[in-house]
Amino acid sequence: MIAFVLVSHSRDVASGVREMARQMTGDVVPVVACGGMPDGSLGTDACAIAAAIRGLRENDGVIVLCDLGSAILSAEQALDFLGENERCNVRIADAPFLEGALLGAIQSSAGSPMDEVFRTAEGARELRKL
Amino acid sequence: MIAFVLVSHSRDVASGVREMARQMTGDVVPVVACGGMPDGSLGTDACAIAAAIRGLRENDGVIVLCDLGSAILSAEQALDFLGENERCNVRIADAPFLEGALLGAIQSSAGSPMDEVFRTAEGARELRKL
Amino acid sequence: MKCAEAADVRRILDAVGARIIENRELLTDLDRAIGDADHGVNMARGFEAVIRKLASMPDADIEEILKATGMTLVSTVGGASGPLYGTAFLYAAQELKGVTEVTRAHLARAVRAAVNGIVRRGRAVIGDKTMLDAIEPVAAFLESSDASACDGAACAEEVRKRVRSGMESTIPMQARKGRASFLGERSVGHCDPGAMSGCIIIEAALGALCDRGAEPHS
Amino acid sequence: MKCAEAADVRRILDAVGARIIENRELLTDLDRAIGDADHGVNMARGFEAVIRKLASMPDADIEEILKATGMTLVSTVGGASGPLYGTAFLYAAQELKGVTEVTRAHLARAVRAAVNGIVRRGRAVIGDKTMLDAIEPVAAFLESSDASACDGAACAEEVRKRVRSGMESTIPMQARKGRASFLGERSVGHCDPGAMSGCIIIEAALGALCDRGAEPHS
Ligand SMILES: Nc1ncnc2c1ncn2[C@@H]1O[C@H](COP(=O)(O)OP(=O)(O)O)[C@@H](O)[C@H]1O
Ligand SMILES: Nc1ncnc2c1ncn2[C@@H]1O[C@H](COP(=O)(O)OP(=O)(O)O)[C@@H](O)[C@H]1O
Ligand SMILES: [Mg+2]
Ligand SMILES: [Mg+2]
Ligand SMILES: [Mg+2]
Ligand SMILES: [Mg+2]
Repeated sequence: MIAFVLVSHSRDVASGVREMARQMTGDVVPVVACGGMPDGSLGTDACAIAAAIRGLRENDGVIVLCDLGSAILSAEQALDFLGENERCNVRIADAPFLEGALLGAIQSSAGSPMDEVFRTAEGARELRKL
Repeated sequence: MIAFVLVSHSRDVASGVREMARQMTGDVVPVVACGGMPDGSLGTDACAIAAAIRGLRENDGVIVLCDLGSAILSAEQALDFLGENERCNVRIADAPFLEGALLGAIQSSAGSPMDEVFRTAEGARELRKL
Repeated sequence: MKCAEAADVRRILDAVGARIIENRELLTDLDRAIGDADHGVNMARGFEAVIRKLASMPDADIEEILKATGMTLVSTVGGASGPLYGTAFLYAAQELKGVTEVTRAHLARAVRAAVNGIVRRGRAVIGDKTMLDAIEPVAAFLESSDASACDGAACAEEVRKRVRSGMESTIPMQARKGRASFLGERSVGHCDPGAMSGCIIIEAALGALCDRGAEPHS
Repeated sequence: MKCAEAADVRRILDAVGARIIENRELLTDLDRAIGDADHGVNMARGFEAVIRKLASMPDADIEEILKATGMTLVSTVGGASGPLYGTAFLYAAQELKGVTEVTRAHLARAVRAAVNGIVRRGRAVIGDKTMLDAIEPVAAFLESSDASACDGAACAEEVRKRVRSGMESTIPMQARKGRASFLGERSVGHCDPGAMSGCIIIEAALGALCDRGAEPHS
């Protein structure tokens, strides 16, 4: 199973999107919310991201979704903190945050491999809602 | 000024994205969060959306952003509830939720007209984060 | 078919609500397979509110009853089915404006109006694997010459058959509307939850309509 | 330039932290114009944590001090500047591994390493309107023959000039990295907050370095 780490500047955004993803996929797809600073202010924390990724190592892979470019900096910093073998199946997606998380988690719930789940998450930018 | 209504199934997602948008634009751009059901469960409420749009009528226009297709159904229902002159400058964007809200609000903070703000919000699907 | 008055419409909606609430788990389980596991919760919440709402307006006429039902569903269901069923009832209310006794012809027009409301709101077509696949065949039958040719009981039986087969027709379909469409091919092989709730609504309404004695069972 | 030992590095970082904290409002105001109004808050939170952290490790050597500074900034700043300055200090720590007395040559290498860290992390180039525009000219100067030719005070003065003009160079630029890039042309005409914090850090470090008496002011 491909797991997800949702990195948002906002704790509420990360945990709310996680709740929406879990509503669609039940508990088969591990999704960890990593949002905000410990004091509740807006920000991202590379150490927390690294810990979240480590906690998901039992899975076949981890996709990290970020709300903005500065969250990507923290995610890349987190990857630097991980050992070679801890990060070999971890990828940071360039995807719309909420849409990438939902479509990615749904794809993962089908048991699809990393490449396919990653493509689906990044492909969420093409999602039409109207 | 072009205002925003953020329609998410999750109250936390709507209010968290609002907080992020306001951090970037201060209080010059009105942004109303419309997320979740009154009992806190996931869902959208057309009557609440209609009320939010009505509350923003002092502005030059309102852009409604939705997290998923079913939120769009509620938003369109809300427009049906509004009078002709209440909805004439209200548009529902087909945009990634978080990214559309942030880029749209930033564009609005420049005092740009509806067409340009709307284009920016919908154009957020092209945003590259990496 | 004898006429239905406001009191009958009210009784029918109460019965529909009761059946939806009874089937909460079934609907939620269907939605768990291809959606977000809330269709039963959504619909039960909506119809609980409808039942309360109707009880608070004892003097309402048929149009008012249907309109209140639609508005209540729109604002309490929370999922896509809220605006969809909500608009269906609002359109039916519009169609029955001023009507105090619903004839079979009225019924046919009201169901067609409801279907138009669903399409207006959701832009689905037959085959998209939605509630429409269950309900549209009922509208089509009621306005056909077949319907006018048969007596009440036969007509009710035929409606039951059509809505059931419409609902079951969604099983092999791949969803093209709503959340289930996110699943692509994986949506195949499951009954659409909205088609099931549509079927439950129609069957419950038929049951209540026939039950009232005016409509002989034989 | 005389050597700086671990105690000097510690003193310099405390001074840098104090100046960042003093300038919280300035940095936040700059970020309000073209960002999200948190750069001062972020940096002050980060350096408050750095000051506390360093106080808790009195026996640390230079590498450990710089590494703790970097790690603390990474995990407490919260904005883009956290990983950026954090990586800068981590890279500088790496460069000064085993060094107990920092010579001017060491300093040049450490600042270049810091710049490499910022570029590694943020992939910015000169002209993107970032902290890099303030700090890179310092690295370039320190490794030039001009720097080796002048005495400590002259060198410090030149560094001050370079970092100031680098910081000011961001005013007419249009941002191509970070949040300010979302503003497009509207980012023109404002000083980049990260360039300002970079300038404050360099100036505070210089001041503390010279203050220690080892570096004559004349
Ligand atoms: N665009 C649409 N047109 C018609 N019916 C739709 C449409 N979208 C969804 N539906 C129906 O709504 C049902 C799902 O309702 P529900 O679970 O309450 O909403 P949600 O999908 O928002 O959770 C689907 O099973 C389908 O029958
Ligand atoms: N990719 C990058 N490379 C270099 N510096 C950057 C980059 N992105 C942002 N910055 C710097 O970070 C500063 C903003 O820091 P801060 O406000 O703390 O973070 P955030 O933008 O996440 O709120 C900018 O002024 C700029 O100097
Ligand atoms: Mg559902
Ligand atoms: Mg739902
Ligand atoms: Mg900032
Ligand atoms: Mg920030």
